[in-house]
Amino acid sequence: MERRDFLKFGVLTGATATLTACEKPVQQLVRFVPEEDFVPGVATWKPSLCTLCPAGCGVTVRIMDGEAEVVRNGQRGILKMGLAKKLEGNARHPVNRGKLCARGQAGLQVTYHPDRVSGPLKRSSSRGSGDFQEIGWPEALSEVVTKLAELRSQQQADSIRFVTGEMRGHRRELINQFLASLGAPAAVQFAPLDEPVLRRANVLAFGRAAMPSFDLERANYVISFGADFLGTWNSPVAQSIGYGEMRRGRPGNRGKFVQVEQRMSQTGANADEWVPSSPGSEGLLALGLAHVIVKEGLRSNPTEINSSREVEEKLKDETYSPTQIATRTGISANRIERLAREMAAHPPSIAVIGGTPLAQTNGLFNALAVNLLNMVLGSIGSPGGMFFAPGASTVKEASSANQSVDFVAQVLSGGLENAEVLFLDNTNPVFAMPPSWQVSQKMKRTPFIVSFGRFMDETSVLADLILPDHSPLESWLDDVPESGTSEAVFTLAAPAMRPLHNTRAMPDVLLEIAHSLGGSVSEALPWKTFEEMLQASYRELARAERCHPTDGFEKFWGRMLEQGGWWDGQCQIHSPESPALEFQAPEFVPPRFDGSEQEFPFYFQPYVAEAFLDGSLAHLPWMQELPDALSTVMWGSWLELNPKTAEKLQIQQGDLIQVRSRHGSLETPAVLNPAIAFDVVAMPMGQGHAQFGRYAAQRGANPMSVVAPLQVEQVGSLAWAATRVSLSRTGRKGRLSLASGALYEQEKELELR
Amino acid sequence: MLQHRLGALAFSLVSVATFLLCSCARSRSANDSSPGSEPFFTPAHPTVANAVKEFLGWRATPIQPIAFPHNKHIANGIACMVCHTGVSKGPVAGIPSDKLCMRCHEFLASDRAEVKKVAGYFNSGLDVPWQRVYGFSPSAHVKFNHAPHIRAGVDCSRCHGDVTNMTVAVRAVQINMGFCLGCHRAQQASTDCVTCHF
Amino acid sequence: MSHCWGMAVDLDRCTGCGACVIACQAENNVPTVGEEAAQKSRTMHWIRIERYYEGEFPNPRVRFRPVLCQQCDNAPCEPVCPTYASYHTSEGLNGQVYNRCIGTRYCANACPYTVRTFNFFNPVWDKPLHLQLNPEVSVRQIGVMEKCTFCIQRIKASEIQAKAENRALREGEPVPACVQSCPPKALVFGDLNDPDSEVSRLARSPRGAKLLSELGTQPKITYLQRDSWDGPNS
Amino acid sequence: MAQTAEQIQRDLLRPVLDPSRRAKPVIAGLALLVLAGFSAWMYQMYTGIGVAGIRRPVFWGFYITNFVFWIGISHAGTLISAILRLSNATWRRPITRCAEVITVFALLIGAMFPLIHLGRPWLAFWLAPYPNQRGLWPNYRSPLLWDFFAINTYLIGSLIFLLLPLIPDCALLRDNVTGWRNKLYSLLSLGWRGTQKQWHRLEAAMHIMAILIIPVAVSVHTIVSWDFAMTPVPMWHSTIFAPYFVAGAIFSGIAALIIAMVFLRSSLHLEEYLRPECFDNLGKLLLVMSLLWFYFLFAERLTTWYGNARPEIAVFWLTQRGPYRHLFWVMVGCNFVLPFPLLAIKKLRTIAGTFLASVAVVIGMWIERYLIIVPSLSHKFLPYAWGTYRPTWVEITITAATFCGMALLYLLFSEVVPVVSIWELKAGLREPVR
Repeated sequence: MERRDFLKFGVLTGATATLTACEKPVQQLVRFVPEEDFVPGVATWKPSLCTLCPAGCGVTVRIMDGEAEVVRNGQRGILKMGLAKKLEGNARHPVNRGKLCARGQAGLQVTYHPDRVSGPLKRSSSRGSGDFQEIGWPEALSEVVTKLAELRSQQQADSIRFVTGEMRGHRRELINQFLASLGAPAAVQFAPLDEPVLRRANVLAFGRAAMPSFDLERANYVISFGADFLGTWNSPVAQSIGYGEMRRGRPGNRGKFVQVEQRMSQTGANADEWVPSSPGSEGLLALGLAHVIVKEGLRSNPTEINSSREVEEKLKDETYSPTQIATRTGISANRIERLAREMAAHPPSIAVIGGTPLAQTNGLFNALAVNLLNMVLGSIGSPGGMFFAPGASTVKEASSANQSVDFVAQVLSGGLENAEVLFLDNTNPVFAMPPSWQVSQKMKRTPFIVSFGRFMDETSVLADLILPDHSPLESWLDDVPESGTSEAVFTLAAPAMRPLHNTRAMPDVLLEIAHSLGGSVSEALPWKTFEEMLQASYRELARAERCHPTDGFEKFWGRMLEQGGWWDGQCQIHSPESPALEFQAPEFVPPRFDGSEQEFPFYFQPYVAEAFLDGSLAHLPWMQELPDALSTVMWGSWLELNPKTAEKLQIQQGDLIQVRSRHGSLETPAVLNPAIAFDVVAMPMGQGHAQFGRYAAQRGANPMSVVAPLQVEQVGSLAWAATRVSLSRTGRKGRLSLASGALYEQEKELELR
Repeated sequence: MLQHRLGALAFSLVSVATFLLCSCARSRSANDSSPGSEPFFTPAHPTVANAVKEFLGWRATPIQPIAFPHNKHIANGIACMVCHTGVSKGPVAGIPSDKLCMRCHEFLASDRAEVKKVAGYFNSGLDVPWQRVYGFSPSAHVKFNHAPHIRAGVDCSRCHGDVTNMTVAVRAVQINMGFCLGCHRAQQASTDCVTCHF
Repeated sequence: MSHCWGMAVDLDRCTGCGACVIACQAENNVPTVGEEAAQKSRTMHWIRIERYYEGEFPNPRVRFRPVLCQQCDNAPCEPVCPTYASYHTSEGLNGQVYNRCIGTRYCANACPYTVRTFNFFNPVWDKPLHLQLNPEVSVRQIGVMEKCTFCIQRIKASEIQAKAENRALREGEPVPACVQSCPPKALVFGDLNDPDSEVSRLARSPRGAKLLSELGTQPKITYLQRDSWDGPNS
Repeated sequence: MAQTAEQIQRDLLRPVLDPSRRAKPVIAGLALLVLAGFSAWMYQMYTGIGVAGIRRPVFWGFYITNFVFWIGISHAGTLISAILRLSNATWRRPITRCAEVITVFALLIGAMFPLIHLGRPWLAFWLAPYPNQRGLWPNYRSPLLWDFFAINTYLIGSLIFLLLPLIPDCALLRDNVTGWRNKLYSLLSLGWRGTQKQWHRLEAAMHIMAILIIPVAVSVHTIVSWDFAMTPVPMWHSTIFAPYFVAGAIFSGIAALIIAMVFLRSSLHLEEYLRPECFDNLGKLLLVMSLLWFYFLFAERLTTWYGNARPEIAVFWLTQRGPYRHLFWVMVGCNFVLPFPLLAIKKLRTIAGTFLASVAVVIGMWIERYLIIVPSLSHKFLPYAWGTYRPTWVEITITAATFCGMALLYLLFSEVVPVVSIWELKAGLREPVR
């Protein structure tokens, strides 16, 4: 069954089912876990779901009885309740199989963060000042309801904007239904970790707007173009599990792994061979490899497509021959030939692309070229190859999968200024977009902004009303992982603990608003609570479950909650669909960079930080103090440059450097990295928050403040790796906390810090 | 304990004098002495006096928010494990939530002043802030596990005294490491440090 | 049968992701110290992932190596402690008895692996972050040395559980937090006294080596060296 | 040698019976600085040992440097005076007490440092073996425990060695003062009447103590060196450490003695008693120790360099060429390059010359202790865990305060008892000059 169909089912039947159940609007929206008798001092494990990144790993929460200091009915006191103590991977979950990354485990601190918004807030002075006053939920909700009713009566519902972060499952479904019932445009997603370029390329190549999955366990050769797939990209836990098996899981058969990038990532650090091609030439290199394989007739089991012959002819063109592309890619012809022969000789091979190459202006070309390389290698849908998870979105959703692009379009076309009401959920565009797009200024002109933020971040601080959401551990959650599994997976989780603060689950709040609005809106959303909506939807799944006849919905539901969702290896809905029939070999487009080479001699490559991702985890103290894998920096931001470059510029480790582009400048300490190209400097994303709690605010610098507002051609998303910068010394030392005392183990290196 | 104190005094004037002055090492200001009101949690002693008392092994008698009569409940045939549910299952015996109290006291003796107090907490959605009677100081770094002791047939009264005759529980047995070791040696249970200290 | 807990670290699997670091921090109430203390390298992590570069651009390489207490059989930290705070447990682990520690820091100097961390101040958790603290592990106080315990609380809990059920410990029981979390399964834990356990098997691997074996500390952690690729069947 | 017994008694009792007013502000100033150090220590106890600059991996810093330094200084006294007594060198008569006092005070100060440096100093009594309900004893395998016993033994021994020859002088004072001071000196003189039997017993006891104290003193610094040498830390784990430390201790002890004597000489007008030949003789001794020290340093450095073992060579280069190179060469300058000509050339071996050399040696030896401790710890076996160390104001204040404390104690002592032994000088009058 397709996810899309399932959701449709659920929603439909939900609507009919609740016609009878819908008595009157519920009063009590704050819902707790049913009273449980915890044995004091004995841990209970409850399944939940990690929402910190798009991978959608299943987790189990270690719950123990404890005493929380809480405020109840205005009275401060203690409350004995089940408290989450630790997050571990859900051993039965097909994506992460009991494992969990550092970030996922630190998700615990989201719930217990001292700077969570603990109740609804209303802006009390000018926008952006950060002054808010506490108000009650009834007042807060009535304010939203009044505003929406007013807009509806004036036929202006189309001026309602709803911006969400990475969002799947019924939460998104509810938002969209809510908006549809109001007559408002669909929600726009702004998720910097999303890869709209790759989705677009996958639509063109395979007819799937989804992120790919990789059968690394069975692969013998993996070449990755910039994808930090063991660290932060796509489904890192699933990929790390596969990587481990590729390395040592098959006695006597250790797969080779090649990484193509300019700055060694955590993933690149594990490569057998590290290929520093020049920025933006990754696609060309991929075509060069394909050229050799096709020309030398090394294809063993190519993926057949209708246009195979034309593509092959085109690939054989001399423009892609190793000698022709050697200069542009910076990789010698011999090496390209050797790599091509190696990967053809050791199938199954996979090519992966992600991160920086997709954030060049020619990102779409790079992605398409790698897709083509995969076809030539015959890795589409075959064991040890790449495939699409059964839950992944289909081409039908191509447009909605491009939503982060839509947000850029919204910003650029004045969509934000025209909005009357703006809802924000789990997204922080003010922080993650280059200042030259003036998101903040544009938002300030929106008359009414409602944020569901759990934390006061750069975007929420602009809101008129903050209706804080529960933390994930306090919420009903469901998700359909998009990649990292070959099984059909629906992750479902009940709240693992009772709410600590006076917060409410965003879906419940939406439902309550809908009911207060009454009329057609209320009818379209008949469920009292989000839990009810989930139950109604999953009732359909229980009916449609083909492999095992179930013994009634209650048992099915109970089983789902107990194991953390529904999945079945037997029920594999096999994905590799035939590639798009008319797929053409892409034409090489050279990358463009902002700024001249003379004035701005360095390529500036921001990268997704292992600890903070796009910055959404910078508020967690565990993540701040986790030494970065390569630079080993804690509690700050930094700029990586090659020691030789540094020597030339007379820069030493820890010197405060000014980084300047055509669009802005920032200051950050220098960190020497022997594994970065001489003309590239790199900087982690995620620091430089102005707001976002005590651990993140006023710490480090945000690389976005120098990023040029270039867009990826034919896609429109931000090309965040296409900026050139210049460096200058400030003459001061920066604040730098390094975990490592030395770069090398063997050499007589005496210089410290 | 006596030897402990004698040893402390015997050692040297310097250590005791300096200790009396300032043996409580703290990382923040100690002005605020009421525990629980600080915006942070730390295992530090809240005051110097507190540190001195702990060093010398003096413990204040806990003052309970409600004068709970153990004897009456036991006389009514309620076994220890009815309320201290965790004692045979895990490390902690546990003090019950007021929800358990209200299971009976919603109807029973609901007019008594102390029971009304329980109901007051219950109705406000909070729990009774019971004070620990036993328990170890954080600086003992001890992890005691009830269940194996119950399984080994150690009677509750061995460590908690004769609770049948107590109203509010009092510390009837002075539990220190010598007390634990005495029994462990006699029973040939492990006396490895990490059996309890981790 | 008595146990001899040991670990194998497969450096060919380790990706340097840091999951073990946070798993340990969450399990063992390891505090965060803040930027100022971090600058003085006073972080408290019980396990760290060492990163070493080799060579230079354009042919750099990086090696990761998770380093935690090696639980040496012949541990330099133990004899130097004047109060037996650092001592050899009956199961052969390097015990650290916090309440017996007076803070000479001698053990930390003697430890060639630099895996011991010291509470220079009392740890502090901004409320309500303290609700995450694991009640099964002590919150250490100022002036006390601490280090990896192989999750002794999990070992003890498993042993108590097995005893209550009147059975022997099963393979895969107990599991320290770092091992539990490791996505590429680089960390393997088990009983070295059981020759059939996975950890014993890995400890016998020809790729296996002890860290600083020349010092004769006889660690219970075996590092399986990273391999290189030179053909399909290497 | 024109003094008479009366003159000696008058000159040497004067500082005690009629203390100079000029000393008062100096005492007050020193006391204030000591108080500052004490406050810094209290602050450290209250806030936590973290206010010191120690960190991972340099867990020992200034405090242990001071500990080793002061224990080293303490070797001045007892050892020198015991050797000179046993060899019956006549020029020792005016200096033995100066030296013995240094020992006691330096030991007291030195022994404070392990306490100051503890993470939980209030539990230091756990080092003492006493029966307790926990059934726990200290770990006799730990060099720190050996230290505990060695230092206590040495302290008790030195105190006896100081107090024994004080008895006749205290009796003298007892007979010259009234009031509470009379009571004090009566107590200290232990009923001394000056009978033949008492003189005989005193001589015998001093002889026994002089013989006993030498092995104790040697063992103390040997054990201090073993605090380091017993651990597998690069450059610490060395067989040369014990003699190296003992030699260094005597070296710095003699230097401290010379400095103390110069101050006493000028402030108490003892020019007649602390004569240039004392300085000349001590200067020669210092020269020998300087050469010995340099020999040890050379031997230590050469073997490390030649051996070229990886962890050791890292520390070696760290001090030779790395960030500690300046300190290293200052140390060599202070301990050898400067003192050698000053002490070897007879013309320069004056009071001023030996004083200058001694000041240099004390500074140099402090740096030597620092360079033994810090670089080795900062570069242990795994380079990832390498680190640095920088002292904080707390450590610097406490360190400075101990130097002031030494001066203060010395000053006060010189006002309580004669710093030059009266009866020994008187006895010297009776015997022919050798």
